[in-house]
Amino acid sequence: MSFWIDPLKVAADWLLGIFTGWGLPEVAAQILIGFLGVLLLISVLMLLDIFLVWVERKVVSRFQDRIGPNRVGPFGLIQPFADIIKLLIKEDTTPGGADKVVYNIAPMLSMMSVLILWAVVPLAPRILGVDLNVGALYIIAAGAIGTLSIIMAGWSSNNKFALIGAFRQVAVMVSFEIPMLATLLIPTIFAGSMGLSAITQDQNIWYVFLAPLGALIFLIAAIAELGRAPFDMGEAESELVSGYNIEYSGMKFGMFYAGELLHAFTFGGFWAIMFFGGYRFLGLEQVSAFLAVAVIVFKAFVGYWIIMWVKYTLMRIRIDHMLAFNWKFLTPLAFTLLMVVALMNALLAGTPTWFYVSGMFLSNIVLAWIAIEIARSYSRREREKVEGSTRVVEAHH
Amino acid sequence: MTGQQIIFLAVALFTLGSGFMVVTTRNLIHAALWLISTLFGVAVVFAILNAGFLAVVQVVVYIGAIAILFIFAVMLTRKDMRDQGPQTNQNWWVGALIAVLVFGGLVFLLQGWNGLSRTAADIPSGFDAVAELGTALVSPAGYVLPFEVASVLLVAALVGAVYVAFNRK
Amino acid sequence: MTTETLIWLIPLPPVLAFFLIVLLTNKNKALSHTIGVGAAFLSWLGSMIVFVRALGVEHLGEHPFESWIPWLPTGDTWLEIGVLVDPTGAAVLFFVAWTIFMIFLYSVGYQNFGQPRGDHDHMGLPPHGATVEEQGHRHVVPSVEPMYSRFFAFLGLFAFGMYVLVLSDNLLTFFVGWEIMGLCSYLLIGFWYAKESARNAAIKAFMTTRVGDVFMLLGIAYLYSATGTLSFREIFTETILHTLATVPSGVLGLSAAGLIGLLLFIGTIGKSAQFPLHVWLPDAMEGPTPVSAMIHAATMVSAGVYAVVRMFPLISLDAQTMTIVAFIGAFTAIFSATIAVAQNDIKRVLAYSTISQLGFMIAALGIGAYVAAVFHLITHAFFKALLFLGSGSVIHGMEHGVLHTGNHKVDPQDMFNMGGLRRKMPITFWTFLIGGFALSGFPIITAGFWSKDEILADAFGHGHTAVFITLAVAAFLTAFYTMRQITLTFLGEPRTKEAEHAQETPWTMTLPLVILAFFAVTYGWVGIPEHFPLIGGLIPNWFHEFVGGTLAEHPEALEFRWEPLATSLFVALGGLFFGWQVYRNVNSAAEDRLQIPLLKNKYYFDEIYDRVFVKPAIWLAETFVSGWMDKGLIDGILHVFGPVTDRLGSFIRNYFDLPVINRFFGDGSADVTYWFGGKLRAVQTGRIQQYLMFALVVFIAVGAALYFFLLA
Amino acid sequence: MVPLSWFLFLAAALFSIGLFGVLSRRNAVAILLGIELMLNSVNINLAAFWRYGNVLHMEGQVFAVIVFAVAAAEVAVGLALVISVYRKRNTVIADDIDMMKW
Repeated sequence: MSFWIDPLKVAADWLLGIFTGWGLPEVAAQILIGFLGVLLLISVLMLLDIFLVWVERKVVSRFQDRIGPNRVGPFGLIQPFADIIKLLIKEDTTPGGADKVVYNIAPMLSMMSVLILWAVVPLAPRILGVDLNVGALYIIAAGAIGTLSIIMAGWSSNNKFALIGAFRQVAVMVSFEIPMLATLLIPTIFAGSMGLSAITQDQNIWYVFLAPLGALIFLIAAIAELGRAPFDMGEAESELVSGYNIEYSGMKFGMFYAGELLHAFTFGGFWAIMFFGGYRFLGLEQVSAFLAVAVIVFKAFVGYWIIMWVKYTLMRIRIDHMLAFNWKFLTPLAFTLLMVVALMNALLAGTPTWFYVSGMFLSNIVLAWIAIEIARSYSRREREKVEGSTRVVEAHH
Repeated sequence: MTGQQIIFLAVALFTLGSGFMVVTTRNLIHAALWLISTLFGVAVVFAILNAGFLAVVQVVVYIGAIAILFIFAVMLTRKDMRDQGPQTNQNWWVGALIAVLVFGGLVFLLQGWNGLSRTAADIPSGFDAVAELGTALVSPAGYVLPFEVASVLLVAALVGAVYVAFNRK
Repeated sequence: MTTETLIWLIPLPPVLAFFLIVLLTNKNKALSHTIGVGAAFLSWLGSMIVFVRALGVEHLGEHPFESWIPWLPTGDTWLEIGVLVDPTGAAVLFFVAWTIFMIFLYSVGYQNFGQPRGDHDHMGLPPHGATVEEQGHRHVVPSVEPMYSRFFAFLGLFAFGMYVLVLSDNLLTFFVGWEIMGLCSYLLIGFWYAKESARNAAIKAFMTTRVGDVFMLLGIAYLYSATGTLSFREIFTETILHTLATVPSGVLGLSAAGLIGLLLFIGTIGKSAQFPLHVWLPDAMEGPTPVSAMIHAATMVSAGVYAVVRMFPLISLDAQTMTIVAFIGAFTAIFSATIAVAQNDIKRVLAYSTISQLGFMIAALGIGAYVAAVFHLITHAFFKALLFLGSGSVIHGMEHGVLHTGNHKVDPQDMFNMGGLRRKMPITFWTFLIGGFALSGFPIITAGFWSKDEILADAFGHGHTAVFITLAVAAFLTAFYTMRQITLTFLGEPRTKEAEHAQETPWTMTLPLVILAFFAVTYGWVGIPEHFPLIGGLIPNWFHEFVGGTLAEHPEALEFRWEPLATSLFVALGGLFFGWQVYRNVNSAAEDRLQIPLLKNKYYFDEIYDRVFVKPAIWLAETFVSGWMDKGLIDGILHVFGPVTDRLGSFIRNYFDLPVINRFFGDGSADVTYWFGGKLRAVQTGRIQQYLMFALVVFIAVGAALYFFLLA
Repeated sequence: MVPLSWFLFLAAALFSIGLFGVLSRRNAVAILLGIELMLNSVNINLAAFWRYGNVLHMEGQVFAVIVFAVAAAEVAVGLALVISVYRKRNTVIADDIDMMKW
């Protein structure tokens, strides 16, 4: 029975018995088991990553009214493996004048920055790498390493397009970290802790109902952080060919590519943890840890699907608009929201739950409405400027 | 020698080695990247000291923002990608001497201090350092004033930086 | 958030709004009024929360919400400031929050927000209207006030002052709020400062209230020197009250309590425009709008009464003082009621009516009817605010008509220019009617009846027959002039073309009217005496229980007597009937037989004050001080000083400054510095790292030297 | 358990290395890099004294956080100045920026 509740502990005890039986000291056995756990998690993730390639290609083709991979294996399921083999046997080129060490470290860092995120993801009540009490900050910290990998790749390639792409991407990532951080503090306020496990445990009511605007801002910032459309300025195929990863080939490119997909999926997961109750769903997580994992994976897939939906529906935004959008709209909004939530949380403390929830929800909606009104009047003025000038041009003709 | 000591020594060596590379490498981009690895080392030192919040903030602030800023600055203040000529001035040996003197002096002074071999007490169970730190930073009985002053300084510095670096047309 | 913290926060939004508008947003009208109204709303919200929480506390009078902090060190002790909400405070806070919020809302409409900029409006003058072209033909519409944002800033500061005053737990911040309101009233009356009448009215209001305030400050100072504290909490303890009541003051044979009470009451006379300092209030109607007039009349002047209410335990100690209070109140009530009968300006009638009603409250306090006074204070604030806002609405509608015809000679405030407005402005009419009936004390339904009846009953029941009769006559006059006003303004047929073209005002103005009308009716029902025939006891006399709890000794509910009831029924209905009967056929000022010069000219008080105070003061300043003292005596002495110092100066310059200071010290030290600088400048290479090296070398050397020679 | 002295020596060494960088590098940006090393060594000390002193008193961590803020401010202003100087004088070599002599 306990295997269904807490499989990891059962497995760990079993392994401990075996290892100590071999004569290993207990400390060494514990460390070995820890390593095995990490290995297991990473293996599962990499397998999932391969599957994600297939999902991404299938979904994009559906959006574009195509069928997508359908030749290799049932529904084209084997297609990713064929791709990997292709990437592996491709020639591994390094451009002349490249900074070799940095050039080779960059893709590893890119993959790593995604994988270390999973160290804090609570997959089930007792299945998580480490219950950091600064989990929310940890997400940003791991993002910083991703930023680093991109600028390293862009600089070391000795290629103008790569450098420009990296510059843009880094500018975007550094900028959008700020509203993301601000919205990550909102669940922190509700739960009274930055630990992801505590945040999940606290969500008897999904935080998306308490702070819908926060969830939305987090999603936008996450998409920008991922560098996916409509914020894919770093790659911008039509202008920069492929951006920071232009010079990479073979599996090094593959690591960037896989890293990006897994990153998107991961942020789908974080979205679920922060605002949609993580692994909790109707008490299923109490029944079995496997159900809990299934719940969070499903929620992460939903988040991932929304990110894909956005990517394949919207067109790219100009870089200056993107940064202006962040600094002049999203960041002030996120901070205002943070203050409003903190204030409401203090004001409504001790009130009945329904009142608390509806108060929070309403304050979010009101703030969103005000923000949209401001944005609308601003865009109307901008449009009038543009239309006024075109009218003048027409008059000339 | 316990496991923790071995880890500490490895991290310290890594940190100092990276730090040494920061001040000696000729390629400035590499210097900035070495700085990042030094900062990582310091973050691990924080983690060894049970200051998890500082470790994470070290990564977020230093690596995510300051180091990136350095790389940008390096790239913005050059005409070609290579660094030519000597990267140290002609008085570098005086600098080295002073640095050694300072280190020697510090070690000498520390040797004379009787609290040097102090060991750390265990952290009491149920003690949440992050929560305590948060309370200390914003409670009137704590450090709300220095904290606010620091944030005002930060704002002033940012405004000043934008003003100074702004490219007037 | 605890209630106490919330109370501290209530006055803040308006003052923040004031600074925001003044410093940042005054160019943007929409933003300014959003900030202003938003701030008023926040304060209103806070006040309502506090009020509701206050209702939930049993025996609030014994443990009110209070909290205080030390503020200024005065020797060994601290002046403390703090907040206090006891039952009276809560009840007053309730109406203050409502009226202030309504004023803010109403001002948006009254100052013509959303209308075009005027053709030739400029700062300091009322808007003159703007010409707009619509589908080919031009017509004139009201134009937006050019100093729109400033108006909201002043309102914000005013609201701040009022909240501070109401929430204070001590006389010091009470006085601070009091004076802030004095300043704001000056600013708002003189809002259209380019109009000479407005300027003069502002100065008059400020100077007149100053007379009262100086005495009040004397009272506060005396109180502080006698007791060493200004906190209500500490003053109203039995020992201090007992000491004050027994220690003689040495003035007029009054006890200390009596003298302090009297001095404080003089402040009230100024603020609440009681006889003989009533002259400023009617002139304050020069203020731009009925809104500001209403602020003065319904809110600020209540502060004067509130002061007496707050200090009631102290003032009531001395029977002589109480007699003076009762006398002044009763006299003012009837005195200004007679003046109101002969006024034609719609706002002036209300102004005198306000003075009269305040007299009712003061008289009630003077005979010890504490609860009745507070009750009337609150009901009066609601229906008088309603009436002022209604009159503003009428004027606004009339201005519409004036703009339409273009005949600017017609005074939109003169009641004889109106008539028949009930069809043009139905909402204004009905709400004004409700307000007027409440003011007259129309039986059973309106709030005014219950509060006024209680005052009369108290006066009769406690045997103050003179006061009772005076107030009854005043009440009769009240009903009379109220009905006169309603008849002239709304009933009959339009007497001018302008009145025919008057228009109903926008929702921002009518909504406050409706809300206040609601309170003008229902607020009376919370205080129906238990022994009242038929309906007494159906609704518990909540008000008496609640507010009465403020006092240390809970006042007894009065026995029911039929005489005062009959009197108040008679005066209310009779006055209304006579007013209607007399004026329904009057069509011009000439036909009005009550336009007696004595009443019309307000018993010549302005002229008397001008002769007795203003003219001598001007003579003293211009002729005596400026002409004789300054120009003759002082300037003469100064003219002698000039040449003497001139000689002395040139002597010192030639024989001391030039040789010693300049040559030796000045140039000499410069030469030395220059020489050293020339030698040392080689060290300054401009290379920052070398500087740092020098600094460190010196630091290490000095540090090592200190360590080895001093420590080792 | 690691004794306190190890942390202090590590910090002292890092400080000296940073000081050497500040004194010897020609490039102004590199000088700022050295300053960052020195600030970090200070933070190590602060954190170490917190851990080895009374853990319940948060002074060490609080001041480390403040040092973070100051470091960020210093880098922002410093780099802005360097970039501004580069625009005007076309150099970032510290020895060439010596207009302030005499």
